[in-house]
Amino acid sequence: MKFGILVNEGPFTHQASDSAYLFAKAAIAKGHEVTRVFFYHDAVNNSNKHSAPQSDDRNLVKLWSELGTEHGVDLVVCVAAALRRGITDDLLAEGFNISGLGQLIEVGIEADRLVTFGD
Amino acid sequence: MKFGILVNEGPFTHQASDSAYLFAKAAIAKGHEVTRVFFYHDAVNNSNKHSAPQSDDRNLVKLWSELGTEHGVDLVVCVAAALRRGITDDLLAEGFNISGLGQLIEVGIEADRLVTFGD
Amino acid sequence: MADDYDDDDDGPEVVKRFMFVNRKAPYGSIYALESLEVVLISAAFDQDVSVVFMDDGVFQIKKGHDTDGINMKNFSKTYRALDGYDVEKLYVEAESLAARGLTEEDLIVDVEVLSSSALSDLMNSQDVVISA
Amino acid sequence: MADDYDDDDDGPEVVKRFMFVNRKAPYGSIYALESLEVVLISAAFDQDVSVVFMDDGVFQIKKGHDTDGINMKNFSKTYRALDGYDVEKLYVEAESLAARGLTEEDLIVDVEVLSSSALSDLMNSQDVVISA
Amino acid sequence: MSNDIKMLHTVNKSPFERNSLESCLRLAKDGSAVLLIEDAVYGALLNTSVSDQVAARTGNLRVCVLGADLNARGLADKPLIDGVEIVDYGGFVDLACEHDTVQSWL
Amino acid sequence: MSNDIKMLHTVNKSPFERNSLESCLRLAKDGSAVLLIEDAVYGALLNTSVSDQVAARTGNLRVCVLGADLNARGLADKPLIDGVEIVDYGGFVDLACEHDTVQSWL
Repeated sequence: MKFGILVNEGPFTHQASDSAYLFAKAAIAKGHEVTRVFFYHDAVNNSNKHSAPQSDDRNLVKLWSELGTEHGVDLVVCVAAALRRGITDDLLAEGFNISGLGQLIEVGIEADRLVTFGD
Repeated sequence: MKFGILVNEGPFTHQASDSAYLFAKAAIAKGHEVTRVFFYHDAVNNSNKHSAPQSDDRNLVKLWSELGTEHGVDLVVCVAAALRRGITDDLLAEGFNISGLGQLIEVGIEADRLVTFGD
Repeated sequence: MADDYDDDDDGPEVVKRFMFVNRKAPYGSIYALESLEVVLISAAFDQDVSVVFMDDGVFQIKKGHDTDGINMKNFSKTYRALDGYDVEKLYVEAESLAARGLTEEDLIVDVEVLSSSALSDLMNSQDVVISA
Repeated sequence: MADDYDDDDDGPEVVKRFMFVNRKAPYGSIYALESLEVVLISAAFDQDVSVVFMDDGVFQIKKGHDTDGINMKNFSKTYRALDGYDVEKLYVEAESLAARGLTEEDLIVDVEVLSSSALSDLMNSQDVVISA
Repeated sequence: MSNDIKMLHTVNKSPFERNSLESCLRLAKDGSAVLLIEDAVYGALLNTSVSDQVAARTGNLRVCVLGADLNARGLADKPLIDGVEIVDYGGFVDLACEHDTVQSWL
Repeated sequence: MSNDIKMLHTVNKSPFERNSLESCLRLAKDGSAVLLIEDAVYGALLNTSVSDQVAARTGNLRVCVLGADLNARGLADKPLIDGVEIVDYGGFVDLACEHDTVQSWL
């Protein structure tokens, strides 16, 4: 089955990004495909490569990057939300790309299921 | 009277930063002093100089910078919260500085009132 | 960066039933505004779009917003522009209105007011539900 | 960047009554963890510190957290370390516990359980109240 | 208590969505002030499912609401609970000065 | 309705703090599934002020709770409402597959 995932919150502040990541991993482990994760609202902050949590804490930016590159998941950061919040191309961690809101509707159309994680 | 202000949320996503800014401006207009604004949790994102909201929207990062430089308000971004969220010295808009949580307790001790704005 | 709007011609051919559920008050957080931006974009994809206002979401379409005093953009007129984007199916939950002391007269756009039960039926006919 | 901890010697001489009010559940959001970090720092300033757990904040000190399955740091043991920082005044609102089906036995630290009314009196004797 | 101080409580969340106004009203001591800002201004409206809860305390609390937030939400034409005062940002600052401690119910 | 599909509803907020579980239970149609994750897992507990509200729907809704979030919050030793199923992340994925549409109550 093809999954699309919508994440609405930044890393750390809310559990949404953690839950979305664990859901994506579990789906892939079961043989499903996660075609795209769309980062909207504060979730654009998930792409900030300078994020440096304490060494005994999880690093969500890195985890998303790895998921994206290892499993071909398209990690899309919404351009309008990113502009407002100061997330520029220079800040993007590996695997993330900035694109338009149309990418969210598109994955809603093309995926079998769209699952949202937010606050 | 001396005010300290604690802001807990980033710009745009929650109204907290707007309310804190308007409160600070009103306090200064009434002849009070705002000694320090402490940016904790996601509020560290208020300092990101790349924030580029639409032209007909307010630019909170710029508004805080101006308030800081024009009225000598100390704009402190919490170092621990900033590290987690990828806010580095390179990203800081004018007037902001990164420092420790002790600066929050200190303003709580030294100010006549500490007012918190959050989610 | 890609263009914010896709051309109609490039869109996939499938038509799905998309429902956008608005449950949050405006201005206190950005969800109302940014969710409206998604609805507008969806119009370019020729899908079957419904927009629901329930719980505090009904306050998004309260008449008479005046944001001068809080230094924020008043986006409430954009709801009236939805019609021009062929987004015509706007629904409000009756129970949410009543609990908040509001009636249809208070709303800036024409909507269909549904009971919880009728709204529940409508939700159960959608392919994609997006809420924030 | 300044050091995260200030030396006691540099601190101001005033002693104020600081109350930290925790009303949010742990893990679902970061407020519990980052608020605990503020409490720990406050200990370095020799102030009169109280910590209150009420509403969903009482879940912060529920025994038996095991975060392996959600890939997050389990910080609940840090509440037990507060004592070593001379943060000894921990209060819980009785009404909050009862509504959540919890008793003192469920808590990882020793606390004083207060009625809403007694807690209200305590709040009204503070110089600074910090909540998140 | 002998060392009682005067408190200003601020609430910024909708009482239809969250429990913060309810908790504030439970803990706020007679003689304190409560200021409704941001999405909490909905708590000042008459004829809603939470009006009675607020009206029950207006006798022994000073309940204020921020006019800028009321207007933003299009509530200027709506009747408010008896005894609720509208203040502007300057009034918010004055309230903070007049009370010894400000507690925010987030 | 003739074109009825099967829905999975997810809720992630504490029912003591917010109204999202209440709204979900009001709108979820008989035969749907509700999955409690993150801070919503508190809604699965027996003997709380919201237990009855949830228990009233377990007869006609499939109510599940994410075990990882229960354990994180130290609730492994607490009795759950009768009929509530514990699932793991794989079970969450299965639920999403078995239902046609997933709605998140945020």
